[in-house]
Amino acid sequence: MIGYLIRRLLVAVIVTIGIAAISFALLHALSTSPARAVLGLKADFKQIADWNRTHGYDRPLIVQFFSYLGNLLQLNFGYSYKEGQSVGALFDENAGRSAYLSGASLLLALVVAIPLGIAQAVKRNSIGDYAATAVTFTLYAMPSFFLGLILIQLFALDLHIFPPLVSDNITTTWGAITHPLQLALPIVTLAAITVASFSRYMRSSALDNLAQDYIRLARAKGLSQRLVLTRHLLRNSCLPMITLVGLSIPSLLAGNLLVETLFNYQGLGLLFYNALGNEDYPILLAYTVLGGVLTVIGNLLADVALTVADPRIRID
Amino acid sequence: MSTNNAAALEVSNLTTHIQLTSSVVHAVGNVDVRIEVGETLGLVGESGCGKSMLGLSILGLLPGGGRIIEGSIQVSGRELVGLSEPRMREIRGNEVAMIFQDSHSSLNPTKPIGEQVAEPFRLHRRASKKEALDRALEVLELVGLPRPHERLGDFPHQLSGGLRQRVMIAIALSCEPNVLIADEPTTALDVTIQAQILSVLDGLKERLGMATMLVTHDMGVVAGRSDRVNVMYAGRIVETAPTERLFSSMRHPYTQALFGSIPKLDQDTAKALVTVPGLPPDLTNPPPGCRFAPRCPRASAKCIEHEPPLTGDDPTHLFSCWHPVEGPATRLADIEVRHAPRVSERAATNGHHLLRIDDVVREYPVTSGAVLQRKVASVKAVSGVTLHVDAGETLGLVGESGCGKTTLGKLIVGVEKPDSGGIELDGQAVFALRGRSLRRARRDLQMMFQDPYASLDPRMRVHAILREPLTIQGVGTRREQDERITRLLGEVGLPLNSLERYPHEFSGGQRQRIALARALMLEPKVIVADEPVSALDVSIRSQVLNLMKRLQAEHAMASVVISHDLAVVKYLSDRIGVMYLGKLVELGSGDDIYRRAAHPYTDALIRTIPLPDPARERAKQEVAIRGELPSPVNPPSGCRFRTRCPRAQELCAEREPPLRSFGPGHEAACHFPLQPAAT
Amino acid sequence: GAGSGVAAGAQAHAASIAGLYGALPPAGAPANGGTITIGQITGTTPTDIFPIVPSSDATTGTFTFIYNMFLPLYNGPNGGTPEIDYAVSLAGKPTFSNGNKTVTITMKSNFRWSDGKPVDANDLIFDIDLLKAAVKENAANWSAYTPGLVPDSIATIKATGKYTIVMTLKRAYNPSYFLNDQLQGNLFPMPSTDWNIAAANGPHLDYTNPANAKKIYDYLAKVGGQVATFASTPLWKIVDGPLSLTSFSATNSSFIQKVNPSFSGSPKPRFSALSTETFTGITPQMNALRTGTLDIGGIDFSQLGQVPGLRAAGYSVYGYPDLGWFAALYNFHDATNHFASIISQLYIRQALAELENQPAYLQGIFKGAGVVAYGPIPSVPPTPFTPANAVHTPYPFNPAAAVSLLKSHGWKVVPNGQTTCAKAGSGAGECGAGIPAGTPFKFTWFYVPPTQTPSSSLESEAFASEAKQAAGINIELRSKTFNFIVQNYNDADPSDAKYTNDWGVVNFGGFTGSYYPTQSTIFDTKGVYNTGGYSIPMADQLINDSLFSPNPKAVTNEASFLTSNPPALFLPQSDYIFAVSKKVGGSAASFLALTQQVEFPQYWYLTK
Amino acid sequence: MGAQPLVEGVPPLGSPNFPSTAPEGGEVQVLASGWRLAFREFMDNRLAVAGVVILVFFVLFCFIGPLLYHTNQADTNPLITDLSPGGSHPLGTDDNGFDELGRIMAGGQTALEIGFFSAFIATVIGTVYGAISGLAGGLIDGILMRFVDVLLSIPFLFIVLVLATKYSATVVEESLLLGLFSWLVPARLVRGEVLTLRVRDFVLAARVMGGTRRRLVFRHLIPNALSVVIVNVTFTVADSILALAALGFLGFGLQYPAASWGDMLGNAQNAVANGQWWLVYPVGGCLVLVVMACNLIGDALRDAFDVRLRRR
Ligand SMILES: Nc1ncnc2c1ncn2[C@@H]1O[C@H](COP(=O)(O)OP(=O)(O)OP(=O)(O)O)[C@@H](O)[C@H]1O
Ligand SMILES: Nc1ncnc2c1ncn2[C@@H]1O[C@H](COP(=O)(O)OP(=O)(O)OP(=O)(O)O)[C@@H](O)[C@H]1O
Ligand SMILES: [Mg+2]
Ligand SMILES: [Mg+2]
Repeated sequence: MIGYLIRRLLVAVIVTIGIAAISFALLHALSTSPARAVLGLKADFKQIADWNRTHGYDRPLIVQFFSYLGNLLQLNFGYSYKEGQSVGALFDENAGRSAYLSGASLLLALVVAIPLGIAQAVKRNSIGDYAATAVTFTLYAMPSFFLGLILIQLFALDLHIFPPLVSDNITTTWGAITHPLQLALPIVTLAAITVASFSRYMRSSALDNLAQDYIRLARAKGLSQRLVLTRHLLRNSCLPMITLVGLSIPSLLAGNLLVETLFNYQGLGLLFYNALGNEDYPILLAYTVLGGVLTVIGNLLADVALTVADPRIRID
Repeated sequence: MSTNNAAALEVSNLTTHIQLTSSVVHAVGNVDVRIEVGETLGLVGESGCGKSMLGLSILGLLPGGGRIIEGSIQVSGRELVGLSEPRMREIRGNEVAMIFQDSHSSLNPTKPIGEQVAEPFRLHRRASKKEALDRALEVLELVGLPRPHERLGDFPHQLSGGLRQRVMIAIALSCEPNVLIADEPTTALDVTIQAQILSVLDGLKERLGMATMLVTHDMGVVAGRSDRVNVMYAGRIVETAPTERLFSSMRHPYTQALFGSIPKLDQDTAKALVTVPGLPPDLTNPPPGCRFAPRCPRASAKCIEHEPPLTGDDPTHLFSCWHPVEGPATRLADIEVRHAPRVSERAATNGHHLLRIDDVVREYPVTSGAVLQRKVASVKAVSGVTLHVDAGETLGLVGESGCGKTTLGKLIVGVEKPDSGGIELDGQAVFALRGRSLRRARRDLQMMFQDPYASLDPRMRVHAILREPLTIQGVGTRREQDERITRLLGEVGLPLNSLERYPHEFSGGQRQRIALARALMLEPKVIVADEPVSALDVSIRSQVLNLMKRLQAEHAMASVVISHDLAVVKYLSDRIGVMYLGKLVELGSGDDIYRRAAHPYTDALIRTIPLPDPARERAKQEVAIRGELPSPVNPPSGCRFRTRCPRAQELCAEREPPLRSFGPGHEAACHFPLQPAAT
Repeated sequence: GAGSGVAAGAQAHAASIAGLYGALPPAGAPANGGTITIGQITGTTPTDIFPIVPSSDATTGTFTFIYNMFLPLYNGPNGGTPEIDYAVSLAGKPTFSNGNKTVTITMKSNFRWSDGKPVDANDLIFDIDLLKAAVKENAANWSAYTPGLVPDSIATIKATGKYTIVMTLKRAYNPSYFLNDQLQGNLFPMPSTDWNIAAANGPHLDYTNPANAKKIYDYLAKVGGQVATFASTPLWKIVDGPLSLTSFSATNSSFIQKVNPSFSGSPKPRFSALSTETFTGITPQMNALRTGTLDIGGIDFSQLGQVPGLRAAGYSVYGYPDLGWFAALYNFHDATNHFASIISQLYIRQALAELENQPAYLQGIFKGAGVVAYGPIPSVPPTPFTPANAVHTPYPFNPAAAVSLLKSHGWKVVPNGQTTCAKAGSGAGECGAGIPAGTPFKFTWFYVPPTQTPSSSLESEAFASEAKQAAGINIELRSKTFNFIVQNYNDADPSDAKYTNDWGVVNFGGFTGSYYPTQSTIFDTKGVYNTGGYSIPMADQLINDSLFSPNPKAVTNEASFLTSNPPALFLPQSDYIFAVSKKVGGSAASFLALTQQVEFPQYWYLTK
Repeated sequence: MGAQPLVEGVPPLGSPNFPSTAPEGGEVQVLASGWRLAFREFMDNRLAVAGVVILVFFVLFCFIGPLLYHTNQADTNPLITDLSPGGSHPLGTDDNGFDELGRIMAGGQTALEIGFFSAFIATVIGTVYGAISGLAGGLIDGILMRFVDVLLSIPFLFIVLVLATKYSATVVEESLLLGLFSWLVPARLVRGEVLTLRVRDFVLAARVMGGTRRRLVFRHLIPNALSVVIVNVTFTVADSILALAALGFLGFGLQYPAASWGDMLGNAQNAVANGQWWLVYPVGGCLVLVVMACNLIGDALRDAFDVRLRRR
């Protein structure tokens, strides 16, 4: 197990370096230095060139990349001149709330999708199954901002049940946790889309498992439907979900981006969005790399979790 | 049948349908089954005839859309049809238990087996976890799971197929049911393991006194194990009789055909097997009269119109046929050879060997690592096999699953490369060839695969499939190619309109015919047939066997027939090689192997094969072979069979036995053979 | 000028202010205490607290934030009018003497820092000394800096009394220019006896020594840029404005400023705190307004459909333009399709202007919330410098005239097709110098992405449609951020072989200038913002006059010339629109000042 | 064939001495051909049929519709902006003065074009890449797949967004942008498929006959991997249209005068708040329907192909 972990970690590190390289190359192609952001509009090209020289932005790309990589290793993500803070500090401030948003919506999605998928599989081809399928397909086809928009209009502006946006007084993660009403709509928006895809997977995974003889055997033992489902079907059908959750990190991050923008929720996604508008490349680069690293870690964790959850997967 | 006390299981006039979107499967029709306490009832029939549905009907576990239309099911006098679901649950696993066919998918992969075995006991006996686990231990011991203490926490995938099946049985037994339905409990297992499992079941029946319904498609399995046999065809019971009686004097033509279509070890290999033409009927639209009529050689107009009732003069022997037969078929046809001389006439060709396999070794590396695939171990699939095949001769290869038969076959046709050793065709080393000449050489080596569904490209029409070898080899003009295709299609007995069809539109037997035609297309010198009939139903199997036998002769080619079924191999081959864990342990003529086996493994193999002969089956005493096949990654030292050999001694672990001669053409590799070696 | 008589008048005639959109909030009956909430949008939030703001932090948000705590020497505007309001300034009107080379500033004596020390002449000198140190280090250190102007233009500065400063200038300036552009808004007296340190709790240094000034500046600039410590740094607690900072969220830049109890100006604020809340965009801010959780918030013209709802929810909605301009700048260097030669022709720019239907834009795009603008000075707000042609354009919308103008200059006009030059040459009836026959009239036009400024795209698209339909002028629209334009065309050395200059027009928005609307640095040949390279000797001369001649009408002449010889296609001046809850009252002038992007919170209060 | 009379006098069917038209292997059931079987299975799935109907409807609506319903979608008109539905504008006009119904047609054209074009690009690249990787195996496969891992780990939307700040003006640019970052999934699928197909018996059979590598690839592997690819195309189309919507919403959509549904939704927030429902819900509904249709079709196709290969 330790050997396996070390090997997986090694691969993860290589992948991470790859991610950093590709992101760096792409972003460098778009902007070579933050000189303009620092010096303002009045600066002329000579001042820009001077600044680049003194700050190392005239070095060969590969040298710049390695110094960037070196900084990354020291957890130095660069400095946003636009925001006047180091990118690391910005991440520090925002990561908790974003993680909470993602985490809560992911949890909600799982809590809804797993029973829903199983119920659909068990009651396959019933009216309920068709209805749930129709709803999930509709949700799945919906851009998250569009769904959020509809929810805001309906539940906040028309029915006044939830606030239409997250108050900016919520500046801490704890604040976000203690104001469930404020975050209800964003969490539901994110979760709804995730539920749509998760429940489809869950349904087909449950269907696959339902067709297995061990379910029949469980019934033949005299177990009630409830026990068959909870004791035998649930765990086995959930196994693919572990991988799926690991794989869903990029789309969760993307969802955060859209939902945070829509609901005025200060988080990493919003930071990224603002950086896009400001062309604040240090933030764009750092968040892209961070997203990649999170994905790698997510997949790694999923794999490890799967080896724990699924006895069939043996690790030498 | 007028006992006062209730039978353990009494099913009468049971009809079960399965509703599909636009059709209804008449899976079980007006079936009567009665099993007394302590009795074993054999239920035989081909795939799809409704055996499983019958079992599931009894348990009330029919698949979606399944419904009992009419009839009654009584267990110890208690009616089950119409019972509420909670009541039914009390019956399941408690009074009636079932063992499923596929031990691989029948156990929950993520639960330790101890828990799974304990589960019914906890449920029905309201036992505590501890009590239930104790009980699990008890039954696991009962079914002969070695060292059950250590295994309670194991997961199903950590057990071999045979052990898993034992666990399944333990689950069924944990509440000591009155009725056990064993649905093909051994179909997926090797013969050696099958024998072990069957004897476990037998022992248990005696000890627990339960009624058993043993479902199988193998006449041999029921012969020795059951008191009575029911033969099922297309959802009906067509004949029921005490076992001896059925085998000696069956009345239904279907039973007769079923019996006659199995190659037997003592079969006259010159005679054809009995075949049943055509396919079983589609149960969504069964024929109105006798369901067997469309395939029955004796069918009359009456048969097609009126369904015969299940009757008989003797109340213990009932059958449903208007034109019953009397016992097994007596006169069997000779193999028809149309153009070529008979096999036996050409067997004695002198001179050099057509195909020589010299000490070939093939090991598959076991790798690990995402990018750099490091080799961490190797599967010893074939370890130093030496063989030869002469022109026109058929060599059979038998052995348990995983012993390297397929690998050897692939080595012969050159799709696998040996790690060492050589293969020569007509004196020319195959693997020394390159490019064009290699392609040319491939013409002479063709292969037929085990799974007829997997070996034909599903995206190609039959015409393209058959033409492909000719196109690749650049043989003939288009016209000549088409001529040959039509000729061979006729020879394998397929209609011309097959050419425009896709493989999935054919039945298994038909696909195997296509595969055979394709293999013959290039008129190879050697054809390797890997388990050509394993995937086929009994009645279809004999069709293909007959066909192969005839074509072998007609085309005067040498062939290597691979199978785990000694009877099949013996029927088709002139000589037989027995393989064990990558080694050739014995080689000889059919009779050498069958009557004068020198190697204990060969002997055990022969003795474990279930024979469709109740008397001889009953006479078998103990299980001939213990344990399971060791891992080919770390095969035992010395003689690889020693771990399961009753005669093994220290020498066997130390030194590998060489092949020694036991007569002309008869060799075996054993330190302590069953007969003295020739000197 | 909220407190002055003008403000009272403005209130009385709120409805009759020309160009005012909607109605100003009623004064209401003042109550004491309470928190007023006001919205700001992410991206424009304060990033600096030290009044010498570097270029990278120069946003409206930063200035508003600072103005509330640190009063500028000369404060404004006066209601909606862009001029100094001496009532809220730290000094009275300066006097110019010695041929406009000596300026005497007399500061008011009643202003105190919150630690009780007076705001005096030394505090202004302290500011100037630090400015000198800042720009010497790097020109980008002070966003208002233009080389040669303040502080470079000040030869000597001396306190001649506790509250009197005399500056001698290196050359004579137009007094109006020097006062309204150089002195106004940019100079902040700073607590010279408290802030003259170069380290936390460090010794107080003599800032008149340039070396010390540099140390002090470096320290203050560094601390002033640290968002996270805005509210906790003791330095910034010493204020002379109506508010002082109590909390600032480094996360979303929301902040709370409470009333400075020792504020020495008048009136004294009645409410207790101003809370500036951050929104990620105009829509969340609007949602907050609609649900009544925000008292004051800006509104984009694209949200005007919601005004009735807002009014019903108890908000006053009003809008007013500020003194500045929006325009699509021509590039006089773009050689693609000889655009440089084409656009140099005045008749071409005249024709283009005649294709622009400003009234329609105002109606269709701005929904009435804006005013026409034909030159660098819009028709509204009124200024002493507004030329006549700011209100009556020389080139009114008239596609037919535009077409005949082109035809008369040798163009083959193909409406809805491609107009080409038929008669090359520079004579009468010919296209003009450097335009070969067959040259198509087509060019690229960059505009800011609609997410950043929706009007920019709508105007650009409307103009392109009209130009194509009526005159066969093909405009290829490209949405590009302003940064893109700057980075691609200004960062590189024009003499570099790889340098390209291939855009025809850029509509990135506009400029808001000082109260003295000269276009120096923008449309003079050497101007740093002269991206398009507009270079007309006459314009250079007039701009120079605006700065240096004593003629009070100089800037009017300049604006008049730039209107008739336009360096850009001037676009309507859109209003800054605000919604103010009925819960908040105050002087009309203070609400009008919001449209000039300045808060005068001391005039606000919660109503009973 | 071999079965002799079981009982004297009654000849067995199909034996040579019993002349029969039926060949001994039995008649072939006349089933449908492979594709037709899949088609039938597909048509049995009502949701899938609904998907096809929706998609066909929208293709007609977007591409034929403008021929019947003429609107000026090139020239803005500030004088008729934001009109509510009625009269000559059944769905009102947008903030540019474009007729919204006509705009939905025009925007649908580009959305569908971009969806399909980017899916096409992704599929071609993915198929070739995956096939090479799967066939090469070993170290090359390892390296190629690690590269895919790297790209797959970079959140798609981020990188596309960043690039969209520069390249998203035209249909071709946008398709390339989306296509160049969506080939990873098909590449993995095809590789997996090739890996399993490579050792399937029918491929071995072709090797036994001496078939060249090229033949294996083009005659056996690619045709058999095709169904996986086709299914993936539909999902990629759906995903691309959704990504397009996200780009539009965040302000990085197409350039005037082109518009896609995504861009039209870019201003949705305001339009909803302003009560201009006609600028949001019709186009949003269209987008959801088309994406849903693609997903339904993909889902059903997968089932249909599965069935065809399963049915025996
Ligand atoms: N879930 C199901 N839905 C519909 N039809 C089914 C289902 N399961 C089985 N059938 C049909 O019911 C009939 C009887 O099937 P059953 O499984 O009982 O056969 P069997 O004799 O057990 O065959 P095998 O030897 O292959 O297990 C077959 O025609 C089969 O096609
Ligand atoms: N491609 C392969 N890679 C790794 N191991 C393999 C491969 N093919 C076969 N083996 C292993 O080699 C051993 C022999 O396999 P082979 O298929 O030759 O056995 P077999 O006798 O044909 O068995 P069966 O009766 O199950 O077909 C088995 O343990 C098998 O797992
Ligand atoms: Mg069965
Ligand atoms: Mg095999």
